[in-house]
Amino acid sequence: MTSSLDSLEETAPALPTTCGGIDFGNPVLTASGTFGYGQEFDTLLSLRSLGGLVTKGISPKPRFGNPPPRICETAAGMLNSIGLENVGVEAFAREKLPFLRSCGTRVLVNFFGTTFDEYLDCGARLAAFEGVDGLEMNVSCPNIKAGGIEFGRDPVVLGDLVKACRAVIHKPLWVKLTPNTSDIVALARACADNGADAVSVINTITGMAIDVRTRRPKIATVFGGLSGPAIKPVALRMVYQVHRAKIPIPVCGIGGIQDGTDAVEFLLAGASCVQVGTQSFVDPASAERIIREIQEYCRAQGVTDVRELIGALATG
Amino acid sequence: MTSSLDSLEETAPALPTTCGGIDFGNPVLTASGTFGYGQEFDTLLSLRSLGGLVTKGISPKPRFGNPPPRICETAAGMLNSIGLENVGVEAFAREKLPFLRSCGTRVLVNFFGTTFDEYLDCGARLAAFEGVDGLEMNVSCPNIKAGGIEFGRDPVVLGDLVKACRAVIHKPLWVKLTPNTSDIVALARACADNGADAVSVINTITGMAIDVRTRRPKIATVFGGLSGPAIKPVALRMVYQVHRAKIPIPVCGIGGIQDGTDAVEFLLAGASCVQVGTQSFVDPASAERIIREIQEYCRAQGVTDVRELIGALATG
Amino acid sequence: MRYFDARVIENRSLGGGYFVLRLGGCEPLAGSRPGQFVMLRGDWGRDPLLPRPLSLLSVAHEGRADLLAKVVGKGTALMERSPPGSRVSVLGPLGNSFPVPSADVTDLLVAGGIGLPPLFMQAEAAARLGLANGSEVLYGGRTSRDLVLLGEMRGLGIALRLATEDGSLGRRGRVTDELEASLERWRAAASTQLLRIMACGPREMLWAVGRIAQSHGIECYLSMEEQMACGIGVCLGCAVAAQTRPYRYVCKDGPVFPASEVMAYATAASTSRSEGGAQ
Amino acid sequence: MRYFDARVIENRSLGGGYFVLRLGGCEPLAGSRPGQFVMLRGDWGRDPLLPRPLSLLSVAHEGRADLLAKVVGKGTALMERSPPGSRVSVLGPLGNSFPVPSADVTDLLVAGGIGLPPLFMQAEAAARLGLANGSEVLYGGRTSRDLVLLGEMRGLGIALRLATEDGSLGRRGRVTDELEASLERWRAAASTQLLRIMACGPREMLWAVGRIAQSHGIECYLSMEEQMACGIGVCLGCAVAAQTRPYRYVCKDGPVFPASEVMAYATAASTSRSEGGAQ
Ligand SMILES: Cc1cc2nc3c(=O)[nH]c(=O)nc-3n(C[C@H](O)[C@H](O)[C@H](O)COP(=O)(O)OP(=O)(O)OC[C@H]3O[C@@H](n4cnc5c(N)ncnc54)[C@H](O)[C@@H]3O)c2cc1C
Ligand SMILES: Cc1cc2nc3c(=O)[nH]c(=O)nc-3n(C[C@H](O)[C@H](O)[C@H](O)COP(=O)(O)OP(=O)(O)OC[C@H]3O[C@@H](n4cnc5c(N)ncnc54)[C@H](O)[C@@H]3O)c2cc1C
Ligand SMILES: Cc1cc2nc3c(=O)[nH]c(=O)nc-3n(C[C@H](O)[C@H](O)[C@H](O)COP(=O)(O)O)c2cc1C
Ligand SMILES: Cc1cc2nc3c(=O)[nH]c(=O)nc-3n(C[C@H](O)[C@H](O)[C@H](O)COP(=O)(O)O)c2cc1C
Ligand code: FES
Ligand code: FES
Repeated sequence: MTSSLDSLEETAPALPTTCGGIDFGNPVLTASGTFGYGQEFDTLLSLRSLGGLVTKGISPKPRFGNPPPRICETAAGMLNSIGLENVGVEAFAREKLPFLRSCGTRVLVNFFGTTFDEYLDCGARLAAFEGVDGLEMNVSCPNIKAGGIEFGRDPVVLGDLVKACRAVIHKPLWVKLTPNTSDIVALARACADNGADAVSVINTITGMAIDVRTRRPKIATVFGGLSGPAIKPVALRMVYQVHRAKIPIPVCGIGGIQDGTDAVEFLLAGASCVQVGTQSFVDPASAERIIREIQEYCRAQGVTDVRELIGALATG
Repeated sequence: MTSSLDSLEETAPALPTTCGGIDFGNPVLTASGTFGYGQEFDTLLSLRSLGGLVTKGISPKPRFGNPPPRICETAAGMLNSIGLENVGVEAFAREKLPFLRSCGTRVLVNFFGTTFDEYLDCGARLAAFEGVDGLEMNVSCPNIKAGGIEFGRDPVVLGDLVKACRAVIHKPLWVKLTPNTSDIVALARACADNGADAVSVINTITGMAIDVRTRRPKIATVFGGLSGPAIKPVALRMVYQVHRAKIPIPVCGIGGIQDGTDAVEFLLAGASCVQVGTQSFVDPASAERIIREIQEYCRAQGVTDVRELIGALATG
Repeated sequence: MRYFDARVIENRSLGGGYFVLRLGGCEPLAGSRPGQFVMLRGDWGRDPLLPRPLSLLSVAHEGRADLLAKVVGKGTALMERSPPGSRVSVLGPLGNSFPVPSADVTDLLVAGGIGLPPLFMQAEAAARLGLANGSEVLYGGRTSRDLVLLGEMRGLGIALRLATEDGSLGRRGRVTDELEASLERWRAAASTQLLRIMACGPREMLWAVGRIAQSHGIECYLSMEEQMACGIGVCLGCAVAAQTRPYRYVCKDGPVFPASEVMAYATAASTSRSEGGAQ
Repeated sequence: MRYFDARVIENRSLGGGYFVLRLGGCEPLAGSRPGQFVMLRGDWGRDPLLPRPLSLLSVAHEGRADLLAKVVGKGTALMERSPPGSRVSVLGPLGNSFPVPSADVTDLLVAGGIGLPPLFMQAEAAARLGLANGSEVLYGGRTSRDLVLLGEMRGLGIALRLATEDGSLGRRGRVTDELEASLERWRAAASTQLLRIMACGPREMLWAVGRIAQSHGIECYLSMEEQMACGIGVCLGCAVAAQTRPYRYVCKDGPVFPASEVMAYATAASTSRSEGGAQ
């Protein structure tokens, strides 16, 4: 209660935020597929300092993924076509979850299936585990029964999938939207209308690169997902579109975040929290640095609670 | 007929190509909105060396465009929201066309309207001018009568627009597709089915950026079009998707081309020619350099005719 | 206007993030006029992507050209680190220029911070015409570190009035205070000599200078800045929001504008902004 | 494994695009083993974006580490131009290593071009254990300019057999010809000493080495390269297409693999490639 303490409190902004039914110590999470199962980063940054982490996407059974080459660099970005390789639900629970339970940060498990049933099965099983704070549905997966079209492209299919999953998942359920759409708001609305707790915006944008020497695609599967700073303007636009449409569930902003300024842009555009993806490859300690930079921004701008920034874009 | 001449001819690859009813001396054009009306570049490169140029988009009447700020830089790209500012058909014919007629390269005029009637009116008047080799329809414009949704987003609307324009335009008619879609092939097909001669793939991707200091959008109109190397993987993917779908009209590839290698990637993916956009700001002489670099690539690879490269991607 | 390669001959740090780049190989810039600028890009890959506009500070014989820049972001930071020998591409000279110095007119050259280069070059032009003592440079910055090239300007024989916000050099206050004081002096001297104001600096300063000029009925030219992509009038990115339509462009109608033409901006910029189509 | 900042102490050009970066501040690399690598990134903005994998050439006391690299693209070009004092971020040591030299075994260390570093470090390790004369380095390149650090290797007291495709230094031909010749010599000598092959270099060379080892029934280790993003097993980008499933990763299961495990690649890579979902 001394005045010096008071003034200290005044200068340190409050960082806690809430998104999709989960309380986070700060708004910075790490993105699925770019942070392994957490443990890999244990010596590189303080996992406890993170708002949360999202695991690699899990499917009911282990998957081996696509043949190499699987990644290539592009201008301010990269393409990947890992092919949703993962250890499967069982191995995840056995080998990865014990560490995650004790790592001191919020854990969202990203999951997917290739049929409705796989989604339900996988989601329900994952939600039942202690130590899983929430689930993030990756709907950018080919729907085997519908000719390989992604589940997440059609608002109707997406709504049905979310509704079905919602019924069996009794934990916070986020849905990660694909940017390969002409109407991100329709996708977000389908999620909100069918009981999702939040939307994660965005997954990778489908892209391609060619090795002119061999005349072959640089990625064995021809197409890959574009991520990194290159996509930030598109991601930010989609977050803002969803926010502006007053979809009644919060948004987690993802795409090309490299520093605190990028993260603040997403918050201003309407994201309640953000995820750092490709940047963890560029600089494995970046998520922790980004938290510090958000804090510095708040101090410099006289923002006492980071939540003041959410949707605070000035227009008009 | 001396042997030295023969061998010279052997090493110089043939560059002429045809796309959408127009013969070009080589496959490199400059993109609409990034090359003014040609004259501005007269002292910066040899206009004759170009395959062709595409003018700034023309509307029936002059337009003043959007308030500033109109552009900002992003990671390996830029956003623009010029607001389709242009001098209008009449001033174009009076002030710009005489130079274009004599500049020694193919001239495509990019055009648009805000209603069907404006498109027809504008297209028909432009097509009637001598010195206009072809028209490129920009369909990424808000349709005033349909609540501001872009004409080019819905394949049905797009098909109707193309059909109507086709009926009154008796010159090669290209349609420039928007990448803000979940199905570029459906858009290309709508163009082919309704009489377009080629599709230009792609226009800018809608994006956004925020100045965190002022908390305002960096572009006055909030949204802008993303161009530059950042979008190349997306553009290339869309060109390849259209090519692979065996749409019966050729593709002109556009998006993030910086050098000969980039251009060759587009040709391999199925483009019959390419357009250089933002790169003309980075290096105003780049289109000419890119032609040289394609030539060098062909020499190094033993390609005697640049058309051998079109769609020559090796897969499987 | 030409597009060519030049080389850094010397890169002189002036402290406070300011530096003078001396370029060689700039023969195409011969005959450039004060106020004109170049688009400059180093050999630095795609980050940043676009060239940066920089005003000419001085253009000498044998292809030598000087630029004065300040580190504010990535591009200027990379320039500051360019060692002698670095290759840069240059597009220029671009844009229009300040009115030519004249014996009949006293020019008050008002520079705020990094707005100095075009006014320095204007002062140099005046000196060449033997008119340096007919003009004054009024130069303001945050602190003394923001006031650079003072010796060079004194060497031109031009009167130099300084202002810093923290009072560390010259008058404590803004350069516009110095401008008011100058005008006061001229009025007190009851001189019949015509006055003209030319200014370059932060936008707020330009509006203030413009308002002062307006209130005194003095001819005034402002050198404006906007984000630029092409520098040659094709991208239409650098529109100045004046009330006149069609828009005017910093790169091809400017960067120097009669104050009366652009003063409307201050209002225009605060009107509501609609969302519109791209391009 | 740690992520830390280091500084370039010396940047020595060896000609032909090869250069040795000597880094200071690499205490976390103490104890690194031959074959291990680091992910390295300079202070160069977003172009290129990802760090680059480089094998360790040598790690000494007081935080000194040497890397040998060759300019092949943007990242290596920027490294080559990094003056002493430049800051680099380093993640490492990463990956596994070659088997430890042993008095019972003669190691044939086969290096192709820029594949030298891990084998150089292995030779250095052998020398430290007093086993340098139990091993040979077989080193091949296009021309004599591709064979670097020869003096340093001779200094280790290890036998050095060279091959160049143009015959400008050592045997005219490929390093695999040299390997065949070596094996021939060993066979002729009717030695009972166990032989072991370790190799790093272009992929085609590795397959050739692997086939030779197979045909002679000799234990063989290949150090592989794949495109990498993370270097620590999380992006799953650096999968090696061996016939075994699940995939193995260069960064965490390698870069050194028993040849038998990865030889399948040559075939696997030519099987048809289906289009699949992203990530
Ligand atoms: C006609 C003209 C002439 C100019 N002459 C000079 C000159 O002689 N010397 C000089 O140092 N600068 C000059 N400038 C400004 C200079 O172009 C910018 O400072 C430069 O482009 C910034 O590039 P950057 O990559 O360092 O910063 P960026 O990374 O692009 O921007 C960094 C920060 O600076 C801000 N910023 C960007 N541009 C400007 C600007 N124009 N003014 C203020 N803040 C800006 C950005 O919003 C951002 O916050 C001139 C500009 C114009 C239009
Ligand atoms: C485990 C490991 C250890 C390595 N150790 C070393 C080392 O000690 N010294 C060294 O010089 N290099 C080493 N490399 C290779 C080095 O990582 C690449 O040369 C480097 O990443 C290229 O980066 P760049 O930006 O210069 O080229 P890019 O611009 O990325 O590529 C330029 C061209 O080189 C090709 N290329 C890219 N990577 C490779 C590659 N790995 N091999 C051959 N061609 C490639 C690209 O396809 C492209 O055509 C190692 C690679 C791995 C995986
Ligand atoms: C190598 C890699 C693997 C990824 N794997 C997944 C995944 O399994 N599930 C998922 O929903 N998103 C996955 N993503 C997408 C990221 O979580 C993120 O949405 C995307 O990369 C955009 O963010 P960024 O630009 O910050 O990387 C992956 C991305 C990369 C680069
Ligand atoms: C400043 C600017 C203005 C543009 N104006 C137009 C236009 O008027 N009509 C049009 O069809 N495309 C326009 N475009 C889009 C380009 O022609 C091109 O499709 C796009 O920039 C992608 O190519 P790039 O990455 O090579 O720039 C414009 C692009 C830019 C950057
Ligand atoms: S900078 Fe392009 S029009 Fe002025
Ligand atoms: S480089 Fe990421 S898993 Fe190996």
